[in-house]
Amino acid sequence: MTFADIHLTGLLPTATVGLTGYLVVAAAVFSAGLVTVMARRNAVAILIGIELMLNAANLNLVAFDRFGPLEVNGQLFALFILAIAAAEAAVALAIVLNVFDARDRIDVDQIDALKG
Amino acid sequence: MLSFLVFLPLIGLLLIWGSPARFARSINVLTCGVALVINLILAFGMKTWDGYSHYVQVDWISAIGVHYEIGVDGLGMVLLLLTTFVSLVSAIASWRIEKYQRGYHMMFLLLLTGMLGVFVALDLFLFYIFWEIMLLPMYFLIGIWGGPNRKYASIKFFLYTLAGSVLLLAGVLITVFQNATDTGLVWSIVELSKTASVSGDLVAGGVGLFCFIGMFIGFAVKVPCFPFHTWLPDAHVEAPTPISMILAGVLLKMGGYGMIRIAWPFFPDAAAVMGTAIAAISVIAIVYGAFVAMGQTDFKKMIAYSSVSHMGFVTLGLVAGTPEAINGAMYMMLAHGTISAMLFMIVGVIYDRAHHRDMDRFGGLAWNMPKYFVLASFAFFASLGLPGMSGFIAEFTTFTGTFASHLVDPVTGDVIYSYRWAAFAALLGVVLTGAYYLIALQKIYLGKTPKVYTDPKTYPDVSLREKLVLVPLAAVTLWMGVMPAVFMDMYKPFTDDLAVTITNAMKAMGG
Amino acid sequence: MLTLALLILIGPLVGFVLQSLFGKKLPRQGDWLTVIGIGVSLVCSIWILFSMWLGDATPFKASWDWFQMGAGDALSIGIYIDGLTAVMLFVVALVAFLVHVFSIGYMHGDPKYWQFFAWLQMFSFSMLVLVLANNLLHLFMGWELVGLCSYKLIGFWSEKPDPANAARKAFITTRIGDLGMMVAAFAIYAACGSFDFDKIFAAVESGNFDSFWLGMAGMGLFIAAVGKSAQMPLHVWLPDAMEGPTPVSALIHAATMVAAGVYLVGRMMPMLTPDVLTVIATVGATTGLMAGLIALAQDDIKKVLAYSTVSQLGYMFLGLGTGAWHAGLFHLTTHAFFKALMFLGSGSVIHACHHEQDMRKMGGLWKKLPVTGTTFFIGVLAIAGLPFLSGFYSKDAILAGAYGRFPHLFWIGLAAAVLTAFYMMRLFVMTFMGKPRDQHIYDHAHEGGISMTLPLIVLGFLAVVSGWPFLGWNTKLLDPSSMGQVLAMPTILSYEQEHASNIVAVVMPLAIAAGLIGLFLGWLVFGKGADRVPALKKPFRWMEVAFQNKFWFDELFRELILKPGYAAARFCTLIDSVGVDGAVNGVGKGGVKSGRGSAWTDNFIVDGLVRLTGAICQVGGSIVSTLQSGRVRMYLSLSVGVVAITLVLRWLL
Amino acid sequence: MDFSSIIPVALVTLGLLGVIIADLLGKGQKPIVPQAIAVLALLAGALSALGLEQSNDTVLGVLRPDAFTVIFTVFFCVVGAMTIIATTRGEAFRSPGGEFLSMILASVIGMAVLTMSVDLICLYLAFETVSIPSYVLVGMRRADPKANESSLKYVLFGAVSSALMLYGLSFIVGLSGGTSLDAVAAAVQNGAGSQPIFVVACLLVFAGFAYKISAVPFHFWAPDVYAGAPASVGGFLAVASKAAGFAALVRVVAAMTPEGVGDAADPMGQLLPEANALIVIIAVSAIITMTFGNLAALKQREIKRLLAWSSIAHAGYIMLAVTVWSPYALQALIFYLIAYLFMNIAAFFIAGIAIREMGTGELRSFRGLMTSNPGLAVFMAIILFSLTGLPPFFGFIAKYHVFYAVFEKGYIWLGVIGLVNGVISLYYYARVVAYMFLDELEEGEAPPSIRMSLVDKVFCAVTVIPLVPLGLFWAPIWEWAQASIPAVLGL
Repeated sequence: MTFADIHLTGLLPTATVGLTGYLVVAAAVFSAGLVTVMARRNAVAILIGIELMLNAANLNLVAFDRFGPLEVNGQLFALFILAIAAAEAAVALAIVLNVFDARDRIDVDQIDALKG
Repeated sequence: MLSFLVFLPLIGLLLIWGSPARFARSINVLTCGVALVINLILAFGMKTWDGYSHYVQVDWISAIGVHYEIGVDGLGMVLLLLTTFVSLVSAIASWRIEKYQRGYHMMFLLLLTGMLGVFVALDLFLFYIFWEIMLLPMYFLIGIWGGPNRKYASIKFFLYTLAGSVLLLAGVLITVFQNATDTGLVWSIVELSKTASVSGDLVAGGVGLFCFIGMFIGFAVKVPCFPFHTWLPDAHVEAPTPISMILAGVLLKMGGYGMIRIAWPFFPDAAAVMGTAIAAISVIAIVYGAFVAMGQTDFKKMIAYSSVSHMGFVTLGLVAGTPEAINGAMYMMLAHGTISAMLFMIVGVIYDRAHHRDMDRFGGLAWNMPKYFVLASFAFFASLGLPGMSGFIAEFTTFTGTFASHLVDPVTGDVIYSYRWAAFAALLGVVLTGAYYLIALQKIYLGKTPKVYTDPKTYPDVSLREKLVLVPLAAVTLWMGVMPAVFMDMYKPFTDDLAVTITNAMKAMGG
Repeated sequence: MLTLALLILIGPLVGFVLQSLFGKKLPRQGDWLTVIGIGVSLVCSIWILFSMWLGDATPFKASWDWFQMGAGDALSIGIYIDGLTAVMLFVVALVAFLVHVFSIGYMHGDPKYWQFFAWLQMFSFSMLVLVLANNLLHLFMGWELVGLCSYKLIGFWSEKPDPANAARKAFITTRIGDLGMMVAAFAIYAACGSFDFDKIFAAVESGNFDSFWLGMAGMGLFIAAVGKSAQMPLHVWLPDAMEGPTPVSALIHAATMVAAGVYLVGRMMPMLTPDVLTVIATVGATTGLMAGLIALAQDDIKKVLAYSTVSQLGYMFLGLGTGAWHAGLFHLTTHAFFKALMFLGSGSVIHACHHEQDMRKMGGLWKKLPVTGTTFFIGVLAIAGLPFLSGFYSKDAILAGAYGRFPHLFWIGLAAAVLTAFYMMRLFVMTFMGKPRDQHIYDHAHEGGISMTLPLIVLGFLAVVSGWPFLGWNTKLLDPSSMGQVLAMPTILSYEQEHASNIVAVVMPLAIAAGLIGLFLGWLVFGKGADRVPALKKPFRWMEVAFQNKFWFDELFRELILKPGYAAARFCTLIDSVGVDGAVNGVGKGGVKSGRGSAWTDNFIVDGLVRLTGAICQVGGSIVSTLQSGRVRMYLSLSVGVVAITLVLRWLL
Repeated sequence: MDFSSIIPVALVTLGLLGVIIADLLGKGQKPIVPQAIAVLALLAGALSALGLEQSNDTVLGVLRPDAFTVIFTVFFCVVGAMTIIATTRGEAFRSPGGEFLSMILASVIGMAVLTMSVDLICLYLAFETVSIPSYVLVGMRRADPKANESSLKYVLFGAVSSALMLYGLSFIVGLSGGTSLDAVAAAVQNGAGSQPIFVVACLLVFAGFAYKISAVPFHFWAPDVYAGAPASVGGFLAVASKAAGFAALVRVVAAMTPEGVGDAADPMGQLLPEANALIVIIAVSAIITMTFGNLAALKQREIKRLLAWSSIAHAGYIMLAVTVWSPYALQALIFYLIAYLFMNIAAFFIAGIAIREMGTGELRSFRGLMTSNPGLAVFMAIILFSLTGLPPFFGFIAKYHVFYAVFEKGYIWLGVIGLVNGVISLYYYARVVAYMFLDELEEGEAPPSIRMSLVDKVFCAVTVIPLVPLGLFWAPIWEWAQASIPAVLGL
């Protein structure tokens, strides 16, 4: 029995999830990402948070594409975001590695030599 | 010919740049001399004192309608003569500057261009550019060649004047675009004042008042009027003698010139509304300035505060609005120019010898420096307004004018406007001026001479160079005191019809 | 006539210029040059006097345009000579000439000999300018120049501090008076657009001069006269002015400068309103009395003469105030002669006693100084008002005028007359009669040279002759009708009214009696060498102290005007540099000082509100830069926090 | 479908490839070759952009090569070339410079595309192409701990703010039902702008731009990054990426305010313009940015940090022009950016040289510069006084135009705040001059000796000397900027 067949059997609740549902989920993911960015002291954890925020935007776009008049642009945008997020993560990690080499820890709060 | 005069100092500047440092000071004196000669030729060349002669109007920035418009009428010419004369005298006085001679004289000539430019510019944009060009050389002149606390004094001078001119810029901008005709913006001071004299304030209502206050503060900082004067003592005390001569002799007149040429003609009604407030400030300046001068122990600071007190007459005369008052205000600017330059030179003479300016430590200088004492007492008495010298004519005319600006409604008999209270209050200043000058004269020159000031080697009498500076200034002060008509006729056409516009505005406001 | 007038002015001017430039190098340090200078103007003024006296007395006018002050017509500068001017010219020129001659002897050997003569010349020039002026501005210029010269001459020996202080005090007190003159000038210009006397009087006549401001102008003029002629309360400078050399006191503080005030009131009489005249009269009378009382208790010979001048000037103002225009000015001329005589006399006495001015050290000098003694005695009799001497005729005329208008002032005047005679006799007796109190001085006393005795003799002759009525110069030249319509016409007494028979009958005997009683009492009390009035010892001790301390005017002056003035100066200086910036100091010391890392460098604490704004910027700057903590997490949370807050605000608003 | 419009970008990309290849092939040869290639590529890109005939129709519906783009493309190429020349002697870059050059070229490509893009996707793509290479540029000197720290902060801050922007963009795309700016304009036209979610989206989008132009809530990275990064990179960021940010912002704001220009009829005396949500946010941020920038700069003791805060302050002035949103204002914006280019590149360049020669950027170390190196001191003085906005210099005219636009629209108080900020800025600029000219050296203290190579001197002359003549005869630049305005507003 594939998923589709289960669906057809009507056993599962078939209430369709509207656009707002997706937006709410995206918002939740976005705020989760935001919290990790602000709460965690480890640079890599911050990067993870950023990825979460980017994926929330992706979810939004895909949701709008599904329900809105966007033919395919929404998904196209999401694909681009994925690519760019990867590039960004790569560069970010390289820099983090750099900092790790120099100070052998990447606790963001210790790195405050430049201030004032 | 006029632009040649304005940019002549730049040529001098390049010359100094090219030549070795030794010649810097002689080139400077030469340039100032030539400038004075050209200025005299221009003055005699003027057909009438009324219109603008040597008028040049060339397109400069057509995009926003700015022209390189210069010209000079009686008002401009008389101040030009003052500028060239005082700067020649200061150039001679700066013969003994040792540090970075070349830099000093180049800055001096740059300052001269700025000053000449301000008095001839008839285009608001050009006026503003020249107005601010002066700031830079002054900053460096006070900053590098000044006294011990020069860093603070120069930055304070710069900040003060820049804040003032920023407000001036705001006022100018709003005025210009409010009066933009369909052909584009009108920057020419001549046209703008013509429209203003016809149709009252260039910008009506609250915004107009804002523009006027902005412009007034911009010029008041330079005059300096009472609340904005705190930079003057610092700048004077720290500036080297020739520079404080120029600062007091010419730069203070720019504020007054700006008011007479721009602020008042553009906003006669706003000026009338602000009349009493400005009169109050001027009276405070006169009396408060005199009191503070009396309380000073530093000789140069005393003269700086006396300048604040004397320049209070300028704003008082302007506000009173009668032809005599404005004539007096203008004459006070000229008189104060030569007298204060002379006073600062006298401080400079004793400072070069004693290297301190504390009046209490001086005493009895008159007995072994007689020529110096004669010149010093001449300057002191000229400054406290003794008849026969220009100070008296200026003060007397301003007072007569302020007293005469008193309009009583013939029908109801109640007073429409009157500035007699200001005249009465300012009279106290006259006595105080007399008091603090005589106290200073006694402290420094009379009484017994402490031993240190007696040996002629370290305290020689006035040298030839110093006499070359002081005697011409004294001669001009005397000449202006005995024959004021020569100078008054030059600027009277302008001041008289300015007086007409102001009195009409005051009548309209009151009536 | 014009050439004469110009010569009068050019003489001293050229003298001054040449003397001040080359005086030191000229033979005899140029005293002859200055004597010739003043001599020229003396000759011309005599010429004018006689031509006016004997010939026609029509006023001579000449004026040139000077400069255009405002919209009206140009202000003029020029010459105006009428009877009054002719008399004043003669008085000033003569006294100046005699003082020049006297100074040759008196100032002999002074290191700054030539400077003294230069300033004497300048003084005579400015006094003549003042007298010849045809408008108020021109007169005011002469007025202030005279003030300058008196400053220079009083402060001639300003190596010592006292003369310098005295000179400054003189200049500033007269300048306070001058404020009155300035107010008057401005009110006049505001009403009639010009300063010329004839235009002013025309405007007053035509009535378009607002009455309140006309009164103010009148009062202003009188205040100036009070300042210059040392009436109460602005008389404090005259006694101190005795610090100057005696010829200066003779010239300035007897005859000329102090008379300028009387001349001003006399010249401007047509515009003075009746109530101003009453004020003048009362002030004149009270000054006369007060000065007389103070003179009684002075020991310095010159101070007695100074106070006597103040009192006599009070007399002249009493005359003018009561409308006896002719009497007032007549007294001015006669007083000039005998007061100058007495001052020069005292000068030769001081010269003889080697600059000793205290009368208590003199005595019996008559035998040693016969010429000075006799001439001095003539002066004393003249001032006391002995008949057939000039003092009698002029003082009698004033008393007659006063009797007519203000009886109560008449009695004060009479008391003053008695006092005058009394203290004059005291002075004369103490110096010239009785036993010499200081043998050393007595032995060395010797008569001055011809240059000192000649002026005494000339003045003595004039003191006697000038009063005689049959000469008639005073009635012709000082004729009130020549002034044309006068605002307070009813009060101006013509010569005849002054000497109306009924009044003269009463006043004449009283005046003569007053004079004699004064002299006799003086002789009686002081004959035996006493220097104080014994009667005042026990019960009236306080009066003695009051006279001694000149009614504490100086102290009053110092407390009420000088001290607050200096306090105000210190207060304003405080405001300007410390007080207002104290606010910043407070800010500096208190709250912000503890701010993290923002040490206040002292060069930010100079003055006032300016730096307050500067301080605020500094505080703002330190806040923003401390926000920059260097920790990334803080940055992120701050940024996102700001975004969140704006969202919430947006939602609420 | 002609591709002529993207020739400039193509040329620069060729240059990029050329550099990489040169870097691979020639191990031993001098670093001059790749630098020459890079500079030539940039100049070629600039010239071809000038030659481009502007047209409003878009390429692939995504890029619009109108006059606005031409100006900015030329602008970026010139800045890129200048930065490269400025670091020729920079031995700070041990590697033969290949990475450095390629990063600069990549960033320039991103900026050119950013100004051309009229589609949100392309806009975001270009936005990131600009940011990522600049992260690398900042952290180029791996050995230097400060560089590491600043690049880390830069990366984290950049990533977060672009994520915020992206989230905002997703909503805008959703609401307006299309990714192109025309679609957004159409949506705003028929009332989408008033929905609360749209305002939130605008705020989030503003976050991204604020980071790019270092406006207040997102300015925190700038001081640390400029201080840590090498001076010429700092200059590149301060000028180029800021200009790119503004260009994109102008495009987005143009989309947001369709119905003509301006707002309330007679705003005389109003403080803030209220055209639409984004403009209000920008206006508030502009005031705070100016004030913060100037106030903090008062406290700075080191030249690069001072220049960092001053660039934040200047961002505030430029934002003023955006908020007023009149054709004159936009023209003033472009003019200001050009003036800003000259002043800032020169300032950072001289700072770089000074730090290299003196070892520290401390202002105190500049004392007595007048005696040892008067030429440099005069140059620095001209730059600083021009940054303050004093008349004879180019800076004054730039500020004059911005404030003229502000006053013309009637926002008097906004203008006054701006002008007062100018006065405050004088204090810290003049302090640097004071250190150089006015301070007396205590005896025994040697004045700073700064050896400048010929290239340095020429570069200084080229960037500083025009500040004076341009201050008086700036009409041609003004007309050139005028041509681009109808394109971007006409939309």
